[in-house]
Order: sequence, then structure tokens, then C-alpha cells
Amino acid sequence: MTVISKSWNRLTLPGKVIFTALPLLGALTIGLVVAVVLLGGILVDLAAANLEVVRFLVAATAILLITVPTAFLIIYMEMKIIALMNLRLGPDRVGPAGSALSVVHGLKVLMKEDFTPTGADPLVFTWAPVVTYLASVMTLLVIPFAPGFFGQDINLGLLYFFAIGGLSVVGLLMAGWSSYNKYSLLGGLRSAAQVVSYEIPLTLSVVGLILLAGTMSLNQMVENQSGWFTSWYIFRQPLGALIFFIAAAAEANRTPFDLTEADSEIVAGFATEYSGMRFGFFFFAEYVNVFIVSALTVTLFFGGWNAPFPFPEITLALDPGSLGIGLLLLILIVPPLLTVIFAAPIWLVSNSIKGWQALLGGFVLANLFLMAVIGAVAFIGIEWVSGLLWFLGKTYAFVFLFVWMRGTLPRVRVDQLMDFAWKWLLPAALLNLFVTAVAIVVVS
Amino acid sequence: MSLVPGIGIVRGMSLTLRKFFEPKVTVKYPEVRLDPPHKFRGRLQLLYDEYGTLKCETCFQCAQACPIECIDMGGMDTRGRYHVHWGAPETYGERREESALRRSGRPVPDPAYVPFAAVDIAKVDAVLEDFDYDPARMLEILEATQAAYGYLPVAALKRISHKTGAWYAMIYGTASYYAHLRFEPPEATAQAAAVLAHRPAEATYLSAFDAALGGRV
Amino acid sequence: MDRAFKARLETRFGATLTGPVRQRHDETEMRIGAGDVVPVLTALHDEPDLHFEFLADLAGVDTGEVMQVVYHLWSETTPDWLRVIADGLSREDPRVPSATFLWKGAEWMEREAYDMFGIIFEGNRDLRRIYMPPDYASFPLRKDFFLPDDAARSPGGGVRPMERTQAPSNVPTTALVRRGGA
Amino acid sequence: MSTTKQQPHQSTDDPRVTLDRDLGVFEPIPPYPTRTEREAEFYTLADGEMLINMGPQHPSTHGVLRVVLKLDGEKVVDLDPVLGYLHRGVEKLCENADYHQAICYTDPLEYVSALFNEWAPVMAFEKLLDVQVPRRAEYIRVLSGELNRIASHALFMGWMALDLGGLTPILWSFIERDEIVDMLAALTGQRMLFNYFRIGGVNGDLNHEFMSRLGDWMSRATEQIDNNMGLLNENEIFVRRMRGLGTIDTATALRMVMSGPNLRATGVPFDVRRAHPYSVYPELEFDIPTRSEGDCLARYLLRLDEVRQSIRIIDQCLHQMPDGPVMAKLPRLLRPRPGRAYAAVEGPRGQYATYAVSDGTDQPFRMRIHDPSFIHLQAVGVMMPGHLLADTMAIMASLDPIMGGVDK
Repeated sequence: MTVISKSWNRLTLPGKVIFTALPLLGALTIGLVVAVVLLGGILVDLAAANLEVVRFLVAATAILLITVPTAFLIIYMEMKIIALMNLRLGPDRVGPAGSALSVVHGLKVLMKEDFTPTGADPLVFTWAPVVTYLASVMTLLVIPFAPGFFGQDINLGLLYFFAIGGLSVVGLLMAGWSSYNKYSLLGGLRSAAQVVSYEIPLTLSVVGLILLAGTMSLNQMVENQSGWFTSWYIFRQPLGALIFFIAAAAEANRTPFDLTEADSEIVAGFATEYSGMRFGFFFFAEYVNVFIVSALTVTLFFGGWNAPFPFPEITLALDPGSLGIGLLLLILIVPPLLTVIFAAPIWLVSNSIKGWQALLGGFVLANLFLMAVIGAVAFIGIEWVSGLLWFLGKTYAFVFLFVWMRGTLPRVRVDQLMDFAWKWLLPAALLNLFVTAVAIVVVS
Repeated sequence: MSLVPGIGIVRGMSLTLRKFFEPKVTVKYPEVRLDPPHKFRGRLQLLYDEYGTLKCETCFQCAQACPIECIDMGGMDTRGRYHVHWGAPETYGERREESALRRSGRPVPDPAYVPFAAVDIAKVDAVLEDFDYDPARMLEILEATQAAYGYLPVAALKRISHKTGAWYAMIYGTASYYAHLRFEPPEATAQAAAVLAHRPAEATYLSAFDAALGGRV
Repeated sequence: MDRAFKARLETRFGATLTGPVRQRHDETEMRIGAGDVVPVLTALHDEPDLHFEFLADLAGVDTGEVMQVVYHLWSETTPDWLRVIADGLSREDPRVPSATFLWKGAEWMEREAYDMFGIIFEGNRDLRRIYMPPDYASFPLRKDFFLPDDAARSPGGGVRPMERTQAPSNVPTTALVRRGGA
Repeated sequence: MSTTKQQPHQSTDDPRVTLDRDLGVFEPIPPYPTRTEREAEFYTLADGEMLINMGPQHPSTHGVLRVVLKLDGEKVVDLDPVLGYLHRGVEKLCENADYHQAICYTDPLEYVSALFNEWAPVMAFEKLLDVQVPRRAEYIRVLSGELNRIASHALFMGWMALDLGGLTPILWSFIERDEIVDMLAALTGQRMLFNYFRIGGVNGDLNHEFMSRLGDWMSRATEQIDNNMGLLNENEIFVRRMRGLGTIDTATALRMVMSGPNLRATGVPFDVRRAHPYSVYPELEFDIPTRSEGDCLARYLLRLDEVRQSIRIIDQCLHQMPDGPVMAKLPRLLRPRPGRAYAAVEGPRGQYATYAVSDGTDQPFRMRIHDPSFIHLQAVGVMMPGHLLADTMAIMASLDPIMGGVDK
């Protein structure tokens, strides 16, 4: 006994952790194997019977996971693009062109002290970021990324989107109220007023679209816009698209409507008293919101995952399986060959480059080339790859537009914001709806 | 504001987009360093004019203002009679002299500063010649110097520093580390050794030292 | 130097002047008693041939014997700055009427003079400390001010160890007041 | 020490103030019993009003200003600026320094336009000493002063936009300002606190580095400013927010003793350079732009006009620059005869002035520094009530106060 305790005491902290974890992991693995062996058949049957549920679980997990890199990417974009517009360089130290900076920011936020001010309502204070974050993540569920690549095809998708999107304001109000800070309170109230006001033109601006499409399923709407880009709804609903875009910017609290966190007025609005990962949740939610709003604009008005023009049908009559032993040879021969082919010019071009350096460069280039070839084949051959690329490309174009606006515009005042919503956007949305309805009646 | 609403916003956006592609003004600092203007006064170093004399006016304002008293300096008083100094007297004696010369054009007395004694430089030069002015063989150089002079005079150390390019502080550190190297002439060392050997009482110790060093304690 | 302006001032305010009207460079200087500040300033501001609309500065001065309040005025009727010195305020209880009835903007300048010299401007609605902490007890720009001593007299003195008293107790206060000058 | 009797009251530093509370949360405003009529009125809340403390650690209070706002919803009912967070006692320091050293102390007052802070005391001391400044020195002063004015105004425009939520203009302004500041660094040896003007002249003549930079900049200045300002001047959001904001009429502005661009934006062509000419300004041709609206937009556009006039003045200075010494012959130790002198200069924010009293020693007996930021900040109390919380900082920024100058 003493031997065991002595050797245990001699272990360093990582050693202790490893020695504890190893048997646990072993036991878990054995248990899992046993469970799969014993219950495997039943589980597969169960999953097959409840395919919808499994699909939903997988989709929800995937969507929760993709928010993090999405937010990182948009934060980096914002830092870099605004910097370039400001004639600065922006982040350039962490990672290539500073691209890992937002990841480092994320880690920093994780490591900071999580602080609850005196006088705050701890329960509400803790749950507010969760509500906000979940509300934005849940809306991602109905967005069709590519053919067959969406969380859930709800036939009331648009309605679901507005319903859940409106939920985020609850989180902001909770944060504003529970922080015991007047700035937070003002920020929370501002966000409530703003979101509630802009919800109306936002919803009304797409009613015309719904009339036109005859459906509220986002997938169906995207399907409707296939073919040439002239069939995109932006060309049939330009006013609606404009109103939608403006109102969506206000919904996502983006410049020039970022009143809820106007730093020159109310410090950081509802997030004033937040720190650490709770603040990180707000921050993430904000950038996920930007993505969602851009994605929805693309989905509704810019053809979603459709390419702007129908590609000529190229069917690659290549079935790798039919090559048989030839495939194996190909795999053996092509990469070294390509490496040598790419290495040769590098080696020839300069005397100072040694052979192994040229080979290394050739290897990298060959890999890139192969990846490009495989990507191109996949792009042409596999439908959802091209769909996803088109969708993400269009979406990030809109993200760029949002960031660009942030780099250019000052923010509006509260009363101007309200004036704009109720006196301009709402009548315009109604007019749009009226004109659309009349046109539909006349045409049909 | 123009008549068409939104045109100003569009113009602003186009302006920012143009700037997006323009060359940037950021200087990547640690890699690229801009030269300060010639007249820049914010340098933390002493400046010399084109004749190689100090530009410092010895006004003591910097030393007076230094909150952590890290500046010590010296020069000559306004009537050109004495050296005046700020800080520990044994440091920067040479710089004080230089500054005083600049201001008065003549050497002036400084009771606080006793320059090191001059020695015959030829011996140390010969030693350096033997060792090829190689700072990596510093210990051998120092030993040979001690063999030549009997001890390590400050003037010789300065000469070694000047010729080999090693810092004086480094040479001093090397010399003071080894017990067999000594900075005092052997007679003073012998006296101190005798005092140590006898281990007399405090008063005797002091008076013995007093006698040995000619009343300087 | 505007000689005619000097004559104008002497004829208009002859009775209220407590010293000669002096001129040097582009400045004209008149001295009045503290009690005459209101009528003199009103006349300077309102009368069309004087019309000093712009209060360029308001400063308190401690000469060591008396307190002064110095107004600098500008008008388009003369190329000179006009300096009005309200002279002879007692150092024990310096009081002078406020100029805020003419220039609302003098309020903070008077607050500053109060903060630094303890001059009471009667009629200023908001005469409180402006720079020093609200619990500060002394007036720093007076000539008999020592920092450690006087700061320690403030109620906060016991809390801030940096400002505990180190006053030279054997030096009489008046010895530090420089004589001469203004 | 003789003082008027003050009422004893509880110190804000007294630990009992914060410890003798049952709750962990307390209302910190006001921390002491009210003492004046106005203070009592301000800290009495009507129904539905609340106090909110803005600064000194607020992201957009220029420096360390603290404003206690009385809000009704988001509408500002009243406000009480609290100063003293940057108070250094410069006047006292100057009284204990000799005449040369006093100039260095005035430098960091308004760190954005330091040359004007030197200019006023230097002029006052020159009057005390009856020194005739060489004409070349005067021209160099005007030249560098106008450059500094442009630098200051450039920064103002950036700040103005930043307080309205624009991220980009502040950086463009800083680029503009940086060019000028580098230029002035080549001339004066420092980038921010120049310490360039000396009693009787300036420290050092024009040099080649400065002149080449200046020539380079002058060749594209107007175009560059016009180009960059296209971002804001036509922007509907910006113009709509600025128009009618913080309006002040001529009579009130004079009652608040405002000066400089803030006064000229209400239609009064009062500019010390013309109203009470000093230096070589009478020899130079320039206009005094005025606007009649008196709102934030007018103040903003007026500064833009002033930048153009400054470029004009610089151009004339370069063409009329006489030869000669840049420093008058002066003894090393300055002992002006007893007397008083007042000197005012027109800075980018208004009238900077110094009232110096000499008692015949080598130190000023009393040195009063008049700072326009201090005066203008006071006018915020007149402009702001009735506006929304969102506009407080915009109004503040449009007056362009620098807290270093406000707090002395």
C-alpha cells in the first residue's frame, strides 16, 4: 500500500491526470465495444425507425459547431477589412496575415475572470447570454446551405426564423435588466425598442415575396430561383429586398443601427457588466447574427445556393471503381510524378535552391494541384459542393457589405431610428406588398 | 446633402472601398524603424556635435527631474571654477571632464574625481600583441598583464577594453572573479594580508590600514 | 495705446477710480473698489460708446497684502484690452459681487477663483470647488499656502498618508509671502 | 492661514461613508451634502428622472471629464460637469519657476495644440520685458502655429465622427495630423509638446527637413482634405445627426463668453487675430469664416473652412518670410520690472490668454492662464438639456474641449 501511495506522490500533476484517465478511458472503450456489440442491432433499427430525430440531432450539433469558426472568421474579417479601409494593416502577427487573431481573442475571452457585479440578479445575469446565443444559433437550423444540406426543412421556415430571431431580444433585455447598471438598462431597452420596431418592416417586406413564391419554406424558395440569375427574387422585389436588408441590419444591431452597444454613448450597452465567456457569448451571437442575416438575404433574394447561371451539364464518365488495379497504380505513380514535375522548375530556376528544398516545394505544389483538381471535380460532379460554395460566396459578400458599412457610416440616433422604421420603412413595405398583390392579381 | 437621398452614403462607401485598395501607412515597427528628425529632442542618449564634443549643456535639469535618480552627470559651474556633479562622484568622471572642457575650454579642478593613474602602456600593448587582441583569451591576457605590472592597473584595463573591443565592465568582472588577479599594487595587498593574518581588534585594524594607505581611510 | 480711451474712461468713471488709469503696450488698466464692480461692469458692457461685450478673462490675484479680482474686457470701440482691477479685497474675507449677471460664462472662472483663492463672489449660484476635491479645506494659490500642511487640514488628510503634515513649524507664515509687485 | 469659515462636512475619503451601509449597493451620487443653491437644485430628482454618471472612465469623454447627467428616459434634463481629474496646478507651478521654465509648464495644458499654449505666455512675458521679437521669428511662429491649428482641427473632425459612431475618419485624421506633427517634429524637435517658442523668438530656424516635408504636404493638402472629407460632409446620417444639434444663439454665446470657432459658428466674426491683432497677422490676408446656425454642423463646417484659411496663411508666410535672426538678444536671467501684462492669441479652440504679474524677481508673481476649453465646456450646460443621451458626446465633441486645458 505504501508503495502505491509513494509512487503516486512522486507523480507530477500531468502524470496523475494521465494515470487516472488511462484506466477510465480503457473501461469506457471496453464498455462501448460491449454496448455496440450487444445493442448495435437494436440501435441501428431504432435510428432507422426515427431517422428524422437522428437527423435533427446531427444537424443541431453540426450547426452549434459551425457557429464558432463562422464567428471567428467574421470577427477576423471585420478587424482586417475595417483596418484596410482605415489605411492600417490590421492584425498581422498571429498566423498568416493575422488570421489566427480572432481565435486568440476567443481563448483570451475564455481565460478572463467571469465576474458578476454586486447587485446583479445572478440567475438572470447568467442565463441572458445563453438565451441570446441560442436564439441566434437556432435560426441557423432552417437556412438551406446547399441541396440536401440544411438543418430542417420546415414548411413555415420563414415564420420560424422571425419567431426565433425575435427571441434574442429577450436575452438582451435580461442582460440589460439584471446587470444593475444604468447603461446596461438603457442598452437593453434600446435593443427592445429597436428590434420590436424593425421586426414589423422586416416581416412585411417579405410578405410580398411569400405571395410571389407561394410558400414559406426556404428550400422551396431557393428551388424557385434556380436557372439564370434573372429569376432571383431581387429582380422582382427590389424594394422588398432593400427594406429587408435595412431592417435586417437593424435586427442584427449592425452599423448604422448599432445603438444597443454604442460605445460612445452607453459604454457597451447591455454587455457593459459582462466579462469572460459570458461576454464572449454575446460577441459570438452578434457575429453569428451577421452571418444569419446575410445568409437569409441570399436565400430570399439572391438565389440561395443556385449559381447565377445554369452550368452546362458535364457528366464525368469516370467511375474510379472500374479502373480496378489501375487505380492503385495511379495512386502510386501520380503523386511522385507530380512532385517531380513541380520540383523541376523550382530546382532549375535558381542555383541556390538545394534539391531537397525543391522537392519539398514540389510536393506542396503537387498537393495543392491535386486538391484543386479534386475540388474542381467535386464542384462539377457533386451538387452540394457547388451549392455550398455558391451559397457561402454570396453570404460572405454580404458579410463584407456589412463590415464595409461599419467601416464607413456613423450611427443614427434613437429617434431617427424610430422615425425611419415607422415613417419610411413601414409605409414602403406596405406599398411593396400592395404593388406585389396587385401585380399578381393582374398577371394571373 | 444632395437631392437624391442616400447618394452621400454611396459616395462615402465608394471612398472607403477606394481606400481599401490604397497603400497603407502602418509601419511594422520592430522590423521597420523610422528615423527621427535630425532635430529630434527626445533621444535618450548624449549627442555630439560635428567636432565630436558633447552637446550637453550640463544644466542638470534632467538629473534634477529624474524621479528614480538614474541620471548622474557632471560639468562645471557657471563661473568656470569647479567641477560640479550630480550623482555618484566616481562614475562618469571622464564625461564630466569632457563637458567641463567644452564649457570652459580648460581643465578645471574637481575634488570629487581622481582620475586613474597613468601607467606605461607599452607593456600592455606588447601583451595584447602576443595574444592577437583576442577578447576570447581574456583570462590569459589579464594574467600576462598582471605578470607585466605586478597588478592590474585601471589604465591597462581601459587599454585592453579599447583594443580588444570587450566592454570594460566585462573585463572588470572577469578580473574581479579570479582570486589570483588583483587590482592593487602588491605592496598594498601585502599590507592587507598582514592585517588579515594578525586579525587584531577593530581599532588596530583601522589604524594599521590608515598607516598603510597614508591617511586615506 | 489708445490715449483718447484713457481720457474717456477718466471722465466717465472719475469718481469710482481708486488709482490712475495706466496704459502700457496695448493694455489700459483701471482700478476700482470691490463695491463698484456692478455699476462699472454694467456701464462698460451696456453703454454704446464703450460696449465691452466680451469678457476675455477673469482672474483672482493674491498680492500678499490684499486680494484682487482682475477682469479683462474687449470691445470693438478701442484697440486696447481693458483691464479692470477690483482692488483692495481683504485677505481675511474677500468678497466681490459676481459678474454672472452680465456674463453667465464667468461662473466657472469665479468658481476657479474661489477654489484657488477663497474669494467669495456674491450672486454666483454655484460657488463651490471646481478643481480641488469637495472636502479640501484650503486655497492653493494663496501666497501663504504650503502643500503638506494645508492638505493635512482637510478631512481626508488622515486617510492619505502621502499628504501628512511635514510643515516647517518654526517658520512664520508671513515670511513666505513675497512682498512688492502688484 | 486666514480663510472664510467652511462648514465641516463628511469627507468623501472617509471610509465610513462607504462602510456604514447595510447593503452592498449604494447610490454614489452625490457623495457629500449639497452646498450651493444650484447643486441642491440639480441633485433633487423629480418624478421619473434619474442621475447617470458619465465618465471619467467612459469610452468617449475626451480625456477624464466626468459629467453627471440628469435623465428623463433618454432625454437629458440637466447636467453637472465635475472637473479636476487632471488638475496639475500649473499656475502654482509657474509661480515657482523662472520665466523660461514657466513656458514648459504651459505646454502640456492643451496637448493637441501645444504651440498656442506657449504663444500666449511668451507674448505676455515679452510685453513684461519690452522685447522686440525679430520679424522672421514672428513669421515662423505664425507658420508653425497655423500648422498646429490644422493638426488640431484634423483631430477634431475625427473625434467628432468617432463620437457619432464612425470608425474610419478618426484614423484618416490621425494620418493627416501625423504628417503635420512629423513636420513640426523636424522643426521643433518634439512631436507633441513642442516647447519651441522662446521669450524673444523661437528655438531654431527653419531647416531643410521641415521645408521639404512642408512643401510636399502643401502641394496636396487641399485636395487631400477635400477628398477625405467627402466621407462625412455628404453623408446623410452624419448631416442629419449634426444639424440642429446643440444650437446656441449669438447672445447666449456672448453671455457664455465663448470664443473661437464656437462663437464664430453663431455669426460673430470675433477672431483675436483680427479683433486684437498680434504678431504679423495684420500683414497677412485671410478671411474669418462665420456661420449663422450655431449648431454642431456649423461648428464642424466652420473648422473645415478655417483649415482652408490656415493653408492660405501658410502659403503667404512661405512667400513673405523675411531674413534675419530668429531670437532677440536677451540676458540669460530675466528680471522684468514690476508690472502686469495680458496677451491673448487665437488658438484652434478660441482665445488662449495669459495674464502675468511681475514683482521684479526672476519668477512670475502670478500667472493666470485662460483656456478656451474650460469656458466652452461650461456652455455644454446650456446646449445639452433637451437633447438625447446619444447626443451628449456629439455636442461635447463639437465644442472640442481638451481636458488637459480644462483642468489646468
